[in-house]
Amino acid sequence: MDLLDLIDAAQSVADGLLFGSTYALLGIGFTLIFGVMHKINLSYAAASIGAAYGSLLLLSGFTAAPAVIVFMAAALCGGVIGALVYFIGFKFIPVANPLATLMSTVGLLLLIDEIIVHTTEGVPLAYPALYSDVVVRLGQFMLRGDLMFVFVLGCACMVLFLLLLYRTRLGIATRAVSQQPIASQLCGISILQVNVLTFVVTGMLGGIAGAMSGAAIGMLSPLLAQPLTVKGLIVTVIGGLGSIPGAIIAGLIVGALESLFQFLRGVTERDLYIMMLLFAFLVFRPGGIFAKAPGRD
Amino acid sequence: MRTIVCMLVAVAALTAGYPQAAHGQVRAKAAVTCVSAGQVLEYDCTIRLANARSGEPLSGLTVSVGADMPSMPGMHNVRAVKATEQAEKGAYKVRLELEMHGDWAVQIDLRGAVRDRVISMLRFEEADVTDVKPSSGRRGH
Amino acid sequence: MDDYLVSVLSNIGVISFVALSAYLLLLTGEISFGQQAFFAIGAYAAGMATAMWGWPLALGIAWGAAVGAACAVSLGIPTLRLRGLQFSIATLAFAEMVRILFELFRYQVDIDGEPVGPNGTDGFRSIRYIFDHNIETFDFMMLIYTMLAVTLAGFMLLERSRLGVIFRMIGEDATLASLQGIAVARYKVLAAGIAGALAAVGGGLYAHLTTYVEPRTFDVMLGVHSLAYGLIGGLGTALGPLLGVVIDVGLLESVRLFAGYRMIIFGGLVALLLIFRPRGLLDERLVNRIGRLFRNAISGSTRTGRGSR
Amino acid sequence: MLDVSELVTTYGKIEALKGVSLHVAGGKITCLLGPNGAGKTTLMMTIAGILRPRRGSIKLEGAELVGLSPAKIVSRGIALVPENRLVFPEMSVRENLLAGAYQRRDKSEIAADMERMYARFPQLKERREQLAGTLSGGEQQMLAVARALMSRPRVLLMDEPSLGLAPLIVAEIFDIVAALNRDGTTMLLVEQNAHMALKVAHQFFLMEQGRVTFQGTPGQLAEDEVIQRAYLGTRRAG
Repeated sequence: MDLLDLIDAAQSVADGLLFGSTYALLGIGFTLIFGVMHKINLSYAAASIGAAYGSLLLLSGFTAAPAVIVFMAAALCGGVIGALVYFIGFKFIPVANPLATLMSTVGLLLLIDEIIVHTTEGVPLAYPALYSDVVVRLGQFMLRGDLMFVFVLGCACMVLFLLLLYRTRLGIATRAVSQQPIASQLCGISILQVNVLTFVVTGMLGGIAGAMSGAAIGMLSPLLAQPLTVKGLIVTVIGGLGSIPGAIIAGLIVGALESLFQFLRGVTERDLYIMMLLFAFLVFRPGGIFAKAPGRD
Repeated sequence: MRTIVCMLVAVAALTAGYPQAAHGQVRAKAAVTCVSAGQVLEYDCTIRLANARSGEPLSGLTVSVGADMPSMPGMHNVRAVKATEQAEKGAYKVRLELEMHGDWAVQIDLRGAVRDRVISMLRFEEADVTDVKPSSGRRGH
Repeated sequence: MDDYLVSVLSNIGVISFVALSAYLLLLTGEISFGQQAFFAIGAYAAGMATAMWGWPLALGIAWGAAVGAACAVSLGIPTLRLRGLQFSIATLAFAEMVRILFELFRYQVDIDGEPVGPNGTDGFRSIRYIFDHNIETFDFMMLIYTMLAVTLAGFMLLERSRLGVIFRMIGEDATLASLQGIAVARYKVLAAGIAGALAAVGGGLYAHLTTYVEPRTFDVMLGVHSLAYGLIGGLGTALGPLLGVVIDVGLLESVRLFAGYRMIIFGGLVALLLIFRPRGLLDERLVNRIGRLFRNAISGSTRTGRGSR
Repeated sequence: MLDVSELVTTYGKIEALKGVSLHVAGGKITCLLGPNGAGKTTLMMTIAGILRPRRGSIKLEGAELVGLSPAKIVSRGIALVPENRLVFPEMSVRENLLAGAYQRRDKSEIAADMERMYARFPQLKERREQLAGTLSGGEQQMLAVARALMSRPRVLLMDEPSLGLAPLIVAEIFDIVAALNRDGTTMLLVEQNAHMALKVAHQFFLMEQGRVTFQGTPGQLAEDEVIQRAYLGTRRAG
């Protein structure tokens, strides 16, 4: 490999790292719900794409709404969908049956996906790509404006989210419920309230992630739901179930590796290596990157 | 293990009765062109059938055309409709009503002098219909 | 019989195999999102056998089942110690790997002047066995259902056998089962192997039914659906997953009223049904009750029979 | 102050409480003794609202608590220090205390109470930024007590505070119980260690198999008898 290839490879890693912030947000959503409820919400990525679609719907009356509004609309839709998902797919499902909740979220995944397909007739819609004409050059490198925007937005969301989780009363309640549900009730924390708020907050993060992928690719398609679900799960597992820092790091790593593999081996083989990475993690380090004791549940 | 063995025996028994390898039958090939029929998700398709070997047009057949989405086996499939034969030799016409845009496997079943099934992969979009090209980057990120 | 009816019934039959495959694993307490991988392996293996190597159909499908079982066992061994969600995700990863490998898989031979065989993302066309051998679609449907009946009979036997009890015990509580001296690992691999073979048989039949397959046929949605069938239909008996398939492919598909909305209804149905019946329509309790009714009826009639003599 | 009457709580078809009545007097330490499986923890969880009773009533100064959510019960003035402490292991000592004050909104008062807790439990002050999971058993017990006190309870329920602790630490815990009571806290204490419990209690109840079988003041029954019944239950003539 000569120098030029090396630069191209580094370039693709950089691009992937920037886009990886989307995966990190999705990973946070998956992992937080798992942390609080010990359940996986498989409909999460589909709901995120749904929220991005929702933002288009909300703003359909306005031509060229400013970026901030688009993303806020996506977050709003995500929050609403999140609450709906909780009430349909979690609230009334018997807790003792882990299978039932998993499948109810699968049902919701199909439901959301199909509603999107049905309302759009499967046609991909253009999504406002932001700053796609901006290119920052650093010597041989160039950083794409739209990806940089996505990255900065993703980081901002993560910082806000971490502040919410570690610096507020709600954050304390959320962590308390995830660590010790009975004691948190004894402290006067309402589990229902925390659950709903968890779904709303992760829904908002997901909505922003959905809008970010729309903005980075330049369009929205229902076909995005499935790969994003799979990527989100991969990030969650590699990061360690329930670990928020793990999800962030894993999201960036998966983004970077995916882009690198695509550069080296092409788009078809790219996912093969990502899957192998996931598989290797599951078999040899099931607790994820930051596992305290590998092999333990 | 016993279950598997039982099953294998059954399959062997069931299919042993069928006549073996009857090669040299007529195989068909089809050229399909579709245009939007005006309505959303409705398409008029013209199918030109020919003998795969000799290239001779195949006429006088009963042709039914269905479609399903390869990405969802057994789901989203469209009930097969009969195609009507045209004046042009080997040409048949059919109107397809699909459920969504995207890649569809159009299934052409022939009955009569020739019995065969021909599959044609087409991408149906709002304005036009194209042949599906391999690895056209269906998946983005 | 109407062609359309034959095609819907054939679809139901074929999809039932994957549903049963997922169901068998559900019995042992594992949620697999990856049974479509073995469906794919069976489809490709059987298709290659008949279309490229000129094998008879029976041998082709048996070969597909064997390859499916072998792959399932070799997946089962490294994933044994994974539990719950991690197992599910591992199966998902495996299935996606298989799908991508088929996208890369090109192996064609020249038959009658045309290349035949798997061709990457273009898929594997011209699996023309039933046309080359003049098998009517109705007859092929009967073949599917005969095999399904044999499989169901196998399941009925399993439910009554020691093996079936062991599977359910492992499903209830693997730790407890191992304390009872059951070699949990071995039985889990066995269950995975049988499930792999079942899905592969379904795949083999599917390939010959539609005459073509392509990698994206076998994406996650298929696996997710096959799991959902067991859960809608119920985990109490092997008829449960079949009921699920019939509800989805049969009812929702065929009634044109639902056309297009079908998947929406299906998704909503899965989500809502689980609130009321977390183990499906035909759950263990209902099956038990029906079984008792039957036994009572039978013993009642024999008793009156004896009395009248 | 706290009146429990004819309380029945079931797990499925099994009645864990078969009509329990007891009275906790204001400003006093009431002790609940009894062998394992007598239903003491079930009673505590029912009072705190984690378990729902089938029948019966729980009244705090005349106001009914049955049917309220655990959160509402906390805000009415009942706090339970649960068995096995159940601190939030991945949260710091400070955050554990803040969680205890979750129902309160008076920020400056909460801060003042926090200082009071640190004054009462100096070990906790030293470790205020340490994760609770890394504390020793005795420190975790103190944290659990302090966390419960952060809600400013009118009645403090403690479920087996000495469980799994070294004798020296147990003595320390009972010193704290006595001191809290001197400051006016009403307490209902479940204890396996009858000897220690009788030392601090003003009044005690014996529970066996889901029923209250004796109530009185320490000294009313010989200590040997109490201990016998607290650990083994009444010997029934077979």
